[in-house]
Amino acid sequence: MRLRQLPYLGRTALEGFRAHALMNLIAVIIIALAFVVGGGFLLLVINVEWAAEGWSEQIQVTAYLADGLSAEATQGLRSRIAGLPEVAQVRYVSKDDALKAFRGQLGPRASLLQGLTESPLPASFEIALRPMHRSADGAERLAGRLRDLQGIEEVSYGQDWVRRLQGFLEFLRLVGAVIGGGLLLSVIFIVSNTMALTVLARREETEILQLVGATRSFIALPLVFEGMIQGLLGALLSLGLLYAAYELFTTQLYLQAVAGLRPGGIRFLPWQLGAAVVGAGLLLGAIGSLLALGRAESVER
Amino acid sequence: MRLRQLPYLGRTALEGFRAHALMNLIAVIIIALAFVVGGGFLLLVINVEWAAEGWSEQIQVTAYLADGLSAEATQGLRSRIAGLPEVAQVRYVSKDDALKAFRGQLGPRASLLQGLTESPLPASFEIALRPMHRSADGAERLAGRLRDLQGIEEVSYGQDWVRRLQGFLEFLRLVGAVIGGGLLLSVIFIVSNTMALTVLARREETEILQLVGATRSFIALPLVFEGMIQGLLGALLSLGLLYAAYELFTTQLYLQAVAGLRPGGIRFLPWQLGAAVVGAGLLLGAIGSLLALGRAESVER
Amino acid sequence: MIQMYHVTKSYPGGVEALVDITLHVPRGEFVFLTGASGAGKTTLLKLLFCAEPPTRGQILLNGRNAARLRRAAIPLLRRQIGMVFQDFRLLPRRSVFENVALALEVMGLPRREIRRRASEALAWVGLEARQAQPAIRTSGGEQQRTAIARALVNEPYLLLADEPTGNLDPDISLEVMELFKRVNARGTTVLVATHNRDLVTRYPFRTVALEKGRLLA
Amino acid sequence: MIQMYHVTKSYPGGVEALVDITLHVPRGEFVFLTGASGAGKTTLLKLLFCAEPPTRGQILLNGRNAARLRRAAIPLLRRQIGMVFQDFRLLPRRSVFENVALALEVMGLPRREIRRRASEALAWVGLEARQAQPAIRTSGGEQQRTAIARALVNEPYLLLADEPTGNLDPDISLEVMELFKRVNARGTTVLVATHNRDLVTRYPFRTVALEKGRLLA
Ligand SMILES: Nc1ncnc2c1ncn2[C@@H]1O[C@H](COP(=O)(O)OP(=O)(O)OP(=O)(O)O)[C@@H](O)[C@H]1O
Ligand SMILES: Nc1ncnc2c1ncn2[C@@H]1O[C@H](COP(=O)(O)OP(=O)(O)OP(=O)(O)O)[C@@H](O)[C@H]1O
Ligand SMILES: [Mg+2]
Ligand SMILES: [Mg+2]
Repeated sequence: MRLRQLPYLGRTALEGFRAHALMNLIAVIIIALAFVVGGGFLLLVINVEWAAEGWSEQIQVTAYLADGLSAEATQGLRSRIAGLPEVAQVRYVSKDDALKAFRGQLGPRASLLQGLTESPLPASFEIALRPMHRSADGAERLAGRLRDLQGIEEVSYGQDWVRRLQGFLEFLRLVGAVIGGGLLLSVIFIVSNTMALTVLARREETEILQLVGATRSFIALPLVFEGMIQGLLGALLSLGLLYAAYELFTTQLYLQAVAGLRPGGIRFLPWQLGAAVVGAGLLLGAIGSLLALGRAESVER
Repeated sequence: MRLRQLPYLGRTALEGFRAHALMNLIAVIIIALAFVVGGGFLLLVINVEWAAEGWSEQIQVTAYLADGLSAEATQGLRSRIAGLPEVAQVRYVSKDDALKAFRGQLGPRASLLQGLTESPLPASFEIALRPMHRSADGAERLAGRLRDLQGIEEVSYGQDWVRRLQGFLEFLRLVGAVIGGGLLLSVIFIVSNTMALTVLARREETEILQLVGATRSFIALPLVFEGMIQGLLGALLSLGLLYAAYELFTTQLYLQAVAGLRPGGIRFLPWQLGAAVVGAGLLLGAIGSLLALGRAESVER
Repeated sequence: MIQMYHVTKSYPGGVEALVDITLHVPRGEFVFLTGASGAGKTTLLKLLFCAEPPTRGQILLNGRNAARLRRAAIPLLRRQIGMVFQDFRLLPRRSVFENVALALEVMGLPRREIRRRASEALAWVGLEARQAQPAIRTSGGEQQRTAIARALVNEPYLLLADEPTGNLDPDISLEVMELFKRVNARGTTVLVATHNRDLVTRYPFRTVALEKGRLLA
Repeated sequence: MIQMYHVTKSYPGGVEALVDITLHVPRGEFVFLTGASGAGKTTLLKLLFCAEPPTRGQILLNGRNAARLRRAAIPLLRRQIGMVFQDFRLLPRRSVFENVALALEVMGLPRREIRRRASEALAWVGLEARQAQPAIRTSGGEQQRTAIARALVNEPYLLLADEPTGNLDPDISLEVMELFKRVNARGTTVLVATHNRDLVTRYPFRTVALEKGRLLA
């Protein structure tokens, strides 16, 4: 194979693509749908993660203060806490604030608390975590640190609630990873096998080329290019389909059902992932054709 | 086409399958992977739903009683509530129980409550809902009924928490439905297009049959049978792959990560869905071949 | 048997393969069709076999208008016409026997009957020893003879043979011609397109010559 | 040029296509290969073209052992041998011109050179007018001539022609033979497998006859 032949091989690939238009069209459809499946799953994961992020913003740690702590000591504690690496924000809740909140919780029954001369409830700091620490482990770690501080009586962070949310998300991620991994493999196999089918359907042509003295690379390159065209078109088509589905989803169903779930609504794939899908199309196209050629050679007609 | 020819057509289908062994094998792999994708998503949905069910078991409604209700009135109220359609179970929490629980919540600070001569907290019923009503709407409906009852002062059901969980699950279901729908369509198209590719690769054969006077059904039936064989093998292979993945998942990863999430762990597809996958394989195989034949006829060689 | 009136066939590319052909072949006749390469012999046979529609003109087969046949009637027509294709048109992976039997399978004959008649037809062309071999794995002449056996196996009332001896040696060519003569004697109308001057001169049959798509007087 | 020593070829089915063939063809010779259908002519040409390996025996081409060629060397060998296949082996959807040009494309010649030589080769066989048509849409004889043009276009030192006139009328057959003679006169060794007795008797070349895989003395 010489460099001079490259234009010929490119032309041949394009002509091959046109000559077997129907076959290639079907292959592109299969490939696009495989990518729709993969990309759709990616979309699902991205959006669930994003929604879950909104949830875990709610994770906060409450540090109850020892009774009778001086205003200065409280202030000092506050700045020490604010300096901890996990901490994003600290809000002080005085004893009276706590009682007020408690009253609010009791609602009409709150009048029963009027006999109290002093708030029986402790003052506290409500601490918001930095995003990367918003997990059961992060909260636990922070709670440990806080417990060591002078003047902090008790720490609570809704252990139960957080643990459960955590478990659920972890479960989602785990199932998602396994299914996503299987999916990725499946898409790879579907795409490359589809190439294999179209290459296999042209064994006769390949044989004739061998008979007129074509080298292996001369036979393989146009098929590899053709596979790349298939993969490219399939990937682009899949992105188009996904985007159409996404548009439909956001405009039609989103408002009625998920309103208020999160301000931005649903997200589409970031452009990097879109580019990755296109790259995967090209790569899988090339690999698929090469595999198919190998297979076709290893099997007698 | 006569009945007598059926065995011949069946034999022809089997022979055709063997004669194009490599092509058919690849087609079966593509189909199996498409079904793996569909079945994997089904598995994901089933298991997320199942886990979410565990979550919503936690939804309960608390009805606070008016102060000074007699024991009889309380008893009467209790049985009326127990008789409501949404209610699975009712637990009575007396004023003292409530105070005790409150003390437990306050922990070491509870000593501050010792000044109280009488519990300031109301007595209440904690009501578990029947499974089908375990949703924000169900809880709301029940709360409405309870509010109408004599002797019930206030009703709470952790509105916020339930709403949010509800929203999250609804979001999951919605995204899942859209992606699942796209997936189902994709699998159908992938499977039938794969058949189309293998049928298309045999246009020459089909043409020769026409030339020796074969009727359309004589040509079509073996191809349809062959498509059904492809679909059947693909579906069975996909179930095998999914089960293997499931086994791997439960034995390897499950213990360390999702332990305690739910007693039974992860579930496999119930047999009805497995049977449905096999049926879908046969059906899609037949439909795919028929579509492919139509397409092949409508296009000049 | 065959009546063609002012038949013209132009292919999409603009090639006029047949121009204003009027031709009658009475039942039971044996006719040679000659002409240089590209003269239109194959095209004429394809029109008679309903493998291509004529662009203009009328074709009557056994009194029926070929152009007006319903689509579903074409297979039935083809079962009564035997055609030996210039490029054989065999199923490459099926055995020689299966290729011949195929013409009977499509008619739904009982299995034993198919066996008997296919074996018989293979014997006519001397292929008994090759019957189990896949068609693609036989020699050019063997493939041609398989095609001949397939065309004759259902005892057609019309035999269209396109260059049936192009890959056969002179001895087997003569045997094939004798076979065609026997078939013709039993009442089958025979139309043989050939370049083989030996055959055309050896047999006293009517010869129809084409030149660039036109009939030579 | 060609030296075969005790070459035997049996196909997987158990068919002995060639038995103990010893044959020498000196450079520049013109040889007819004859034999009944199934005698082994095509098999012999395929062995020389390295399309099939011999079961036993040695084949030397230009002094090189054909059986010991590296796989990558086979394409290079084939570019120097022209072969006309009995079943043509054309790319059906490519035009007549492209089919002929293909043999030059694989060698990586400049485009203009390819154009010139392919057009020339098509003129040799009288196909100028058909060059843009897809091969599948040409007549049997036109396909055969396309195959001949493709075999000759890269001026091979060895021409193997398998039944090259089976689909040609006598006039064109003679033209093709004259073409082969010219090629032979320029130094190409020519081996033509044929059933055409006219040709074999008309030309005074050496004839090698096969019978059931054996050389007739
Ligand atoms: N691939 C194959 N597998 C098995 N047997 C084969 C194969 N190719 C050819 N044969 C057998 O080998 C024998 C010789 O075949 P070959 O094609 O060489 O004959 P030929 O002389 O070219 O005949 P023809 O004039 O009919 O073309 C034949 O009997 C044929 O059936
Ligand atoms: N499908 C087609 N599309 C376009 N042109 C065609 C087609 N088939 C045949 N032709 C052209 O029509 C003309 C007649 O072709 P036909 O096959 O009838 O010739 P023929 O007499 O059988 O020749 P041969 O002896 O070479 O087989 C030829 O010039 C050929 O190129
Ligand atoms: Mg012809
Ligand atoms: Mg041969």
